[in-house]
Amino acid sequence: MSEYLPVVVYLAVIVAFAVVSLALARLLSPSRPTAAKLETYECGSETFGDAWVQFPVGFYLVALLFIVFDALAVFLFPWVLALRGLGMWGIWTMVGFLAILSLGWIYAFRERILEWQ
Amino acid sequence: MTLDQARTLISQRFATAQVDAAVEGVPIVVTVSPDEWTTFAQFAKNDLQCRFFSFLTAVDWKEQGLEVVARLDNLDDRIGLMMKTKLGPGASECPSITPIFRGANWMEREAYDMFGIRFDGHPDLRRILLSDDWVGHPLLKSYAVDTPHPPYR
Amino acid sequence: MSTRATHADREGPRRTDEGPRRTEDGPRRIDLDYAGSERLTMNMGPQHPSAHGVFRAILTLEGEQVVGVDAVIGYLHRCHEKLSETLTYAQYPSIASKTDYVAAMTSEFAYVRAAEQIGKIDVPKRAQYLRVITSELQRVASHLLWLGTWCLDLGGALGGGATIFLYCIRERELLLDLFESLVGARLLYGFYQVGGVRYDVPPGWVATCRETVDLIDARISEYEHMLEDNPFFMARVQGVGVVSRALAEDVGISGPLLRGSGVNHDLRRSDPYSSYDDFQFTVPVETAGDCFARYRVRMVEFRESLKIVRQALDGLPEGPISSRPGLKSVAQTRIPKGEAYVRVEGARGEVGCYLIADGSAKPYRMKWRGASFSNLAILPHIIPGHKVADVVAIMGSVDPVFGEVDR
Amino acid sequence: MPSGNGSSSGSNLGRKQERRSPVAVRPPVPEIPVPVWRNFKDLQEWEQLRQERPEGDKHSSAFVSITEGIHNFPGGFVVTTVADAFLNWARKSSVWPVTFGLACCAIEMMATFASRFDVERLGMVPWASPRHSDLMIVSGTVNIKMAPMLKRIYEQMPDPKWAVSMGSCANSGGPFRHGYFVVKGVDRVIPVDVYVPGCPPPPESLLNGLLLLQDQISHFRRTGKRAEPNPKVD
Repeated sequence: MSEYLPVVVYLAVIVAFAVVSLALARLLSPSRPTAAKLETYECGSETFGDAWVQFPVGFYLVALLFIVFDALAVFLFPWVLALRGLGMWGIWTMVGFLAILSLGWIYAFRERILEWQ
Repeated sequence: MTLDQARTLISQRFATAQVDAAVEGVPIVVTVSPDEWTTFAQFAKNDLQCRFFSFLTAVDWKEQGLEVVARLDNLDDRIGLMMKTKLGPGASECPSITPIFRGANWMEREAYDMFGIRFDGHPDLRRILLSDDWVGHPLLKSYAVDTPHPPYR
Repeated sequence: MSTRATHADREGPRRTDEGPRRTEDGPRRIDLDYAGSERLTMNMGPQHPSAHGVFRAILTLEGEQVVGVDAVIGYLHRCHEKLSETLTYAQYPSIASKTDYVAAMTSEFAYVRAAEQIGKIDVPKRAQYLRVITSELQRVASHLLWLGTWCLDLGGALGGGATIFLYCIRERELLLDLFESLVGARLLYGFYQVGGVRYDVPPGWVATCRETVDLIDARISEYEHMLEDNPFFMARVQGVGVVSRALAEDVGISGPLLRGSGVNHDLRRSDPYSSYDDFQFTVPVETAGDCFARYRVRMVEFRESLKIVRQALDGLPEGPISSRPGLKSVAQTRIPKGEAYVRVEGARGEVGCYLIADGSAKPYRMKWRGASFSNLAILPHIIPGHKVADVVAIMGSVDPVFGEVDR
Repeated sequence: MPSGNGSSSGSNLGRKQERRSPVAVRPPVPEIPVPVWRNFKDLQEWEQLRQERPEGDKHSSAFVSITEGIHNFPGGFVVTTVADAFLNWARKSSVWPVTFGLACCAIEMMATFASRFDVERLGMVPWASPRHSDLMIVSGTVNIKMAPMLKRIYEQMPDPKWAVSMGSCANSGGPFRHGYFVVKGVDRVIPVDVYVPGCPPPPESLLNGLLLLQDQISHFRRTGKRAEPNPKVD
């Protein structure tokens, strides 16, 4: 149980740092919410038009693709650290995992999602 | 196309236009009447090959009224042509040459902004330099230099 | 009531390619096209890192694609033409340098030459050579600032762009030191006056000028390798913002933009003034008309200007520097009645001054033909169809200076 | 028509520009009216038009109440002055200017931001957005179309914020002072802390202005009053 103590201390320091700095900022900084300050900043002129518009679907597809390969990267890190213990078996499982994910990538490439129409 | 060929071509086609060289540094200066303004611009672009649109502006001659000046260039044969037209005292209407030269769009908006000349035929005539709700046309001779404008004066 | 100069409540006739705007009364007009995306009206306003000054472009966007541009200028209108009617021929040149404040020498050059042309005032040979040297050095300094801010826009201050910016400003400081030792000012000079120039070359200036010129010549090739071997720069620059030759002449753009679109027109060659015909230099012309062509034209112009400076320094004649020595004689210059339109090849193109003199000590009317005003007028014609990131690249390659645009 | 304004004495502050009736033939146009050169007659006019800094924009009310309590405690002034000094030192050494260039002075400001006259050694990171910056260097001429924009950008900067007016155009309209479209000094739009003279001010004098601003920040006392006169300058 005790070897988890450094992790707990580390988490506590992180949380403490965040809380203290935010609290200090809120305590010290003068707050004068004038109307102009709360307006959205648009290079100096006041805003017109509406920001909540229907965006083209391209943005959404790219975001999906990113999530898939981000999850892949998350699995790679622990795998690399433990590779020495796993031996060849570990390598083959990761190759299988990468093969499955590259299917998704090939589909995205054929659908020309990344080339912006 | 040499200079005097251009001059003869102009005097043939536009009898009423006076061709002189009153402006230093400009080989051909033509004064036409306002209603010949667009036809002369079209003629200069097609026949004289003066395709380069240099600038368009106006001059306030106080009693004689406003005068619109435009300058075109034939870059290959190095012909500089300046077109002038007097709008007559009190008049501030002038045909627009934006359909012929796209560069005249902003220049005519600036002439409207500074002199109040309404170019009919211009696609989008509004103030370009001053703020949209500005009163008066500053480059007229009757406009004092530091006319106060609340609230910042 | 503060004057609200806003685009939204502008009443005038609406342009067709305008996007939806919130009108309080009627229902909101939404243009839905095939891609199912709605148009967003975005404001690349006066305070923008890549605005090169105070320029406001109201972009109508479809996702990343720009569909419409409405350029709003006038945020730096300083009443140049009205003030010129109240300032004498000796006072105005130092204000004239504030029109194109990045290439201040060539701005004064145009005004001073216009006055000399009407008054038939001759300029001694040495003054003509000094004018050539200073305006060519000014062209190099202005191109250096263009290259620096353009790469800053392309790469971003924290991205890769800042390296070229810091290099270019370092070279520019060497040139500004030259100007400071010659005129005393770094950016805006009162160096030109009707009849010649105001200061003579201090001792040792010619030697340091040669060293600086050689140093910059070596550095330019260093930048070229740094940029043209960089695939990102080439990808962002080639094929972007193409200007056809017909559109170029029709809108009246000039200088590196015109030569980038294939028109071989350089005022120093086609209408030589101030003894430019004594020097040998080549006029670079590219035909592609895109941002890369304009970049190539300016990079060649770097070397041509340095070549001209070297030739001018070799042939610098002795003699007086002004046909009206002393400030008193300049202050009383009275130009007889007459008109003149004079063009000078500035760093950004044809800087013209249409002067009408009425015999008094002040001009009757002075029209400033700023090169950047027409160069900027090409943006609404070439930007639609590009991505927002390309808008920044095109703005940088057009290199507008807003003192000259808004006058 | 402005009647006979050539002869009117310069005393009346504003001549009203009546709207011309659309008469076909305009009456003979008078000689161009002689511009009335009018400088500040006296300090009152400048004070009257100058924008003042709002009170209490340096510290939050909570902080002031806490330090007020400690200050009244006998011997507590040691704590408050140390806290003030520390706070001022922290704010002084990381004042971030917003890159907001208007005209020629912006080119000199760029030269100051570049590597030869480096402002980063003063802790100033030139930042593009007003939301992350503390200092606005107004470098260039403010005209009547730009003034509302400039005021909005200044308003959108978080407190505490400072403003440096760089160049004679921003100080008082400069060479374009008698133009019809130019605001005669940016202190009519936003409260200014340091004025840097020059046209354009060379980077050395801008750096001097920024150092003066840092002195002003470091001499700021908790009580919110204007900093005492700076021995180096006044």
